[in-house]
Amino acid sequence: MSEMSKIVRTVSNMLFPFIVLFGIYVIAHGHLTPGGGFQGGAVVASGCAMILVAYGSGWVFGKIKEKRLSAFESLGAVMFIGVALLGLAFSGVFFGNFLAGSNLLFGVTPAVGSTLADINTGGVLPLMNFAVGIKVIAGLFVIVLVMAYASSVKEWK
Amino acid sequence: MSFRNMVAVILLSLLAVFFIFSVLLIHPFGAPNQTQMDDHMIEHTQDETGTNNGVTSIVFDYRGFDTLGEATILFTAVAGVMMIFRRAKK
Amino acid sequence: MNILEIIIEQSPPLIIAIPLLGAFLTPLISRLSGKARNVFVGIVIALTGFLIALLASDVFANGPRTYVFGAKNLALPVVRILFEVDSLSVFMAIVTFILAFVSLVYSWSFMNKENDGLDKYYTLILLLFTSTLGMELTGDIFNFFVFLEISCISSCALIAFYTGRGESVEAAFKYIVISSIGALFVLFAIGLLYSQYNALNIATLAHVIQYTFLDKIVLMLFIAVLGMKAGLVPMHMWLPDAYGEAPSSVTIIIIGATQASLYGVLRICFTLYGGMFQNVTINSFVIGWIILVLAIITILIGVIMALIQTDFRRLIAYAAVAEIGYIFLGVGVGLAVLSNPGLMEVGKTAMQGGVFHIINDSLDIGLLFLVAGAIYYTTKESSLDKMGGLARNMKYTTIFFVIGLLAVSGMPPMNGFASKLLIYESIYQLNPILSIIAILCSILLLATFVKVLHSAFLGPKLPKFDDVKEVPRSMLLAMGIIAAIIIFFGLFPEFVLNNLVKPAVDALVSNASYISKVLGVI
Amino acid sequence: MILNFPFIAVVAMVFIGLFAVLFKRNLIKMVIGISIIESGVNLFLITLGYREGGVAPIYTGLPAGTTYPEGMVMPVPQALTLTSIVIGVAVLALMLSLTMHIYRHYGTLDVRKIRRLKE
Repeated sequence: MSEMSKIVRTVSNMLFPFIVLFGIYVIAHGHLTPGGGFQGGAVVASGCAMILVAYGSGWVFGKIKEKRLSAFESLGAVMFIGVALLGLAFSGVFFGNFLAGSNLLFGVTPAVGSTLADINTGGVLPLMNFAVGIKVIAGLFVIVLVMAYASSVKEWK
Repeated sequence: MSFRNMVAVILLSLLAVFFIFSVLLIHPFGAPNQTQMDDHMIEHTQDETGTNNGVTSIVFDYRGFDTLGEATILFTAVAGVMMIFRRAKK
Repeated sequence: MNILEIIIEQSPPLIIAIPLLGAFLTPLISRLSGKARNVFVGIVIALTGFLIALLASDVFANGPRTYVFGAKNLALPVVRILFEVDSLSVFMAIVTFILAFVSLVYSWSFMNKENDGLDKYYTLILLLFTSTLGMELTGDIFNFFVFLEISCISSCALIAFYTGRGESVEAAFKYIVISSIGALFVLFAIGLLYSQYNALNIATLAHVIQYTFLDKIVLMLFIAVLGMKAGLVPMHMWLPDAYGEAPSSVTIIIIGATQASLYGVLRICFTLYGGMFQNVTINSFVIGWIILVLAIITILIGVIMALIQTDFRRLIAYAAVAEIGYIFLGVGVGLAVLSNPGLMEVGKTAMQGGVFHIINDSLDIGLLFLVAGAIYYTTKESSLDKMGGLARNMKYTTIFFVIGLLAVSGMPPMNGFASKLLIYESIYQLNPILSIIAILCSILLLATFVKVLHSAFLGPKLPKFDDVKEVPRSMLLAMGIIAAIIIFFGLFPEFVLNNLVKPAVDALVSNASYISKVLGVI
Repeated sequence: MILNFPFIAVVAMVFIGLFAVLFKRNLIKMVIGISIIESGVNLFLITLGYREGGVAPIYTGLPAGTTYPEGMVMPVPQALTLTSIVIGVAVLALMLSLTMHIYRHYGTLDVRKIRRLKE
């Protein structure tokens, strides 16, 4: 896909930070407000796809090789299953929520019923949200990038 | 209409009978007839998983293993697409 | 609680977590070197096999074992996902492990000519292995659907491995279209069950189900979709294309995935709807006969189409369709006859024949595909009329082909004979015509493969095959492992029958122990 | 009858999708058909979990006076639909990349022509 006009590129430049900020907010507050790893990751991936459309797959491909993005995605996946295995190590059960109720990170248990949002709750969930968020951002962006670049290459080896 | 379309039409109409019956016999739209599993999850989402969001507590704690499967699905799709396009380079 | 007991107690989730972690790490490790990646994937699969063996010894010794994810004790109503491992799921896990290990050993050298895309190839092999194990161990329907979907996507990507050839991409597209529509209908059926009983756990549903009209629709949808994924006749068109176009080391693991769909049919018919045999006898007889008729048509179509094929791998694919027909024959008799007490024994022997044939069929068809892959590796040739006189310089492959040939058509020294004999015996009591058709088709299968033996291996020496050397050692090792298991099963069928197959069938026939393990009631 | 209207919409979407897959010859139209079936089944799952006058099962800023669990919509179908949506994305990505390959290899997207070129 070739480049778009200058206007589109500058507007997408201005919009991109806000989209990424909103996506990270949705990921971080997954256990309090509607949202979570998948939804926030999809928001950030759509921002990246906007940049891809504005700047063309050649430029983006020069900037980020899909090898590094796939490494990011593997990192997110290993973090997610690592947190689950930590649950096995600490609380004796695979996917055990060993942080809920402990005084470590995110340990506070909210009062039952309608309460104000306290980010320090949720136990393992914010970590899992974060891991899945990385994974979805890198995964969806790689899919869009590879398909866009493949359609622009004239002759496949 | 070729033979293939004839078979497809018969198959489609047979399936339609199944689906229409199942939709008519299902519980009315706003009134589920059994909700014991969901009520347990709504009541205990805060003390058992420590989260305010009922859906996220299910996605990552009560049925967290499904989400691991789901993350694997996304990982498989990315690995599949990258393998299919491994030769599409300059 | 010494170390071994802790490992056994934690083994169900670890059997899924270790290969999954391996699959996630493979892209990172393959950036080091190809050798490191091959060794890493080998270690991961061997470790999983060790855990499966441990779990199998424990489950065969003291009954089904459940594992709840996320909480130590099981709270009722069953809210969390739990793994329910009984002897049938462990038996299937052993089958899947053997096929995956052999495929890995085979692809070490089968894939050394491919220069790129190998790290994704091994990742997808591990993911297909994990999802097949997940389908067999899980006790939760939606979890079964999620693993079914992972096996669909990863096997579709693996079928399209030779992207240069149009046929394999087209076969992969046909496979993913049929599989995803089927999976969506399975999701619709799960929604129907959830709306009525508000439960997703198989044991809870089996305890609570009342066979309303909706449940009959759900049963029909499950049998139709999982039967299609297993290769039953009306929707088997994808199987010859998928098996024929995929690289042979991939085809073996896809055979494992197909057997897992077949396990899904068994689990749904016998455990979820098992209560149906006690009170409503008409249904199980009707469903049994539907499956029997479909099985007989599958065998007939599989054998007849195999006779007229010219492409080696498509011929074996149609033979695989016929073999799956034999398994469904055993299962169909079991379903039809298990309800009236008079023929209970016949139903049990039929089920034993069917379940025993699952492992025999996957080993025999797997060996034949390995041989076809070996020929494709050396001669880049897949159609039979262009081959000839390969026996001279590929001696071992020919021996393995003869073993596979005898095993598939159920000749005495090989394992196919024991299970097919059980199936013929039990069907004869139900309806002699069916068993006669089954025996005739088995002989036709033998004729097909003797024709292949003559045209591909014997016959005059073709000049263009002079420089053909024997395949590398690791491919011969893979074929040797399967041939050894086939001969061992063929010579000592009683050993396998008593230790592996009988407990699996007992676990299947009565779902009371399955339900009471979870609900502690009854 | 009006009460079950969403379920009738589900059946309609499923059959529009099935019609597209079975009768359309263009590959991309088949892929669109499968996406329609997929969104139909997702709609079915979500409508299963609705409770009359229910609120989203989130305790942050809960409107005053909502009694839980009766006043809240059932959360399990929403989690199942999240998984089904991600499956839809994965299957769609794979099918479209295969379609791109078939187009590059055969030059056409017409199912019947591809079958003829294959022999």
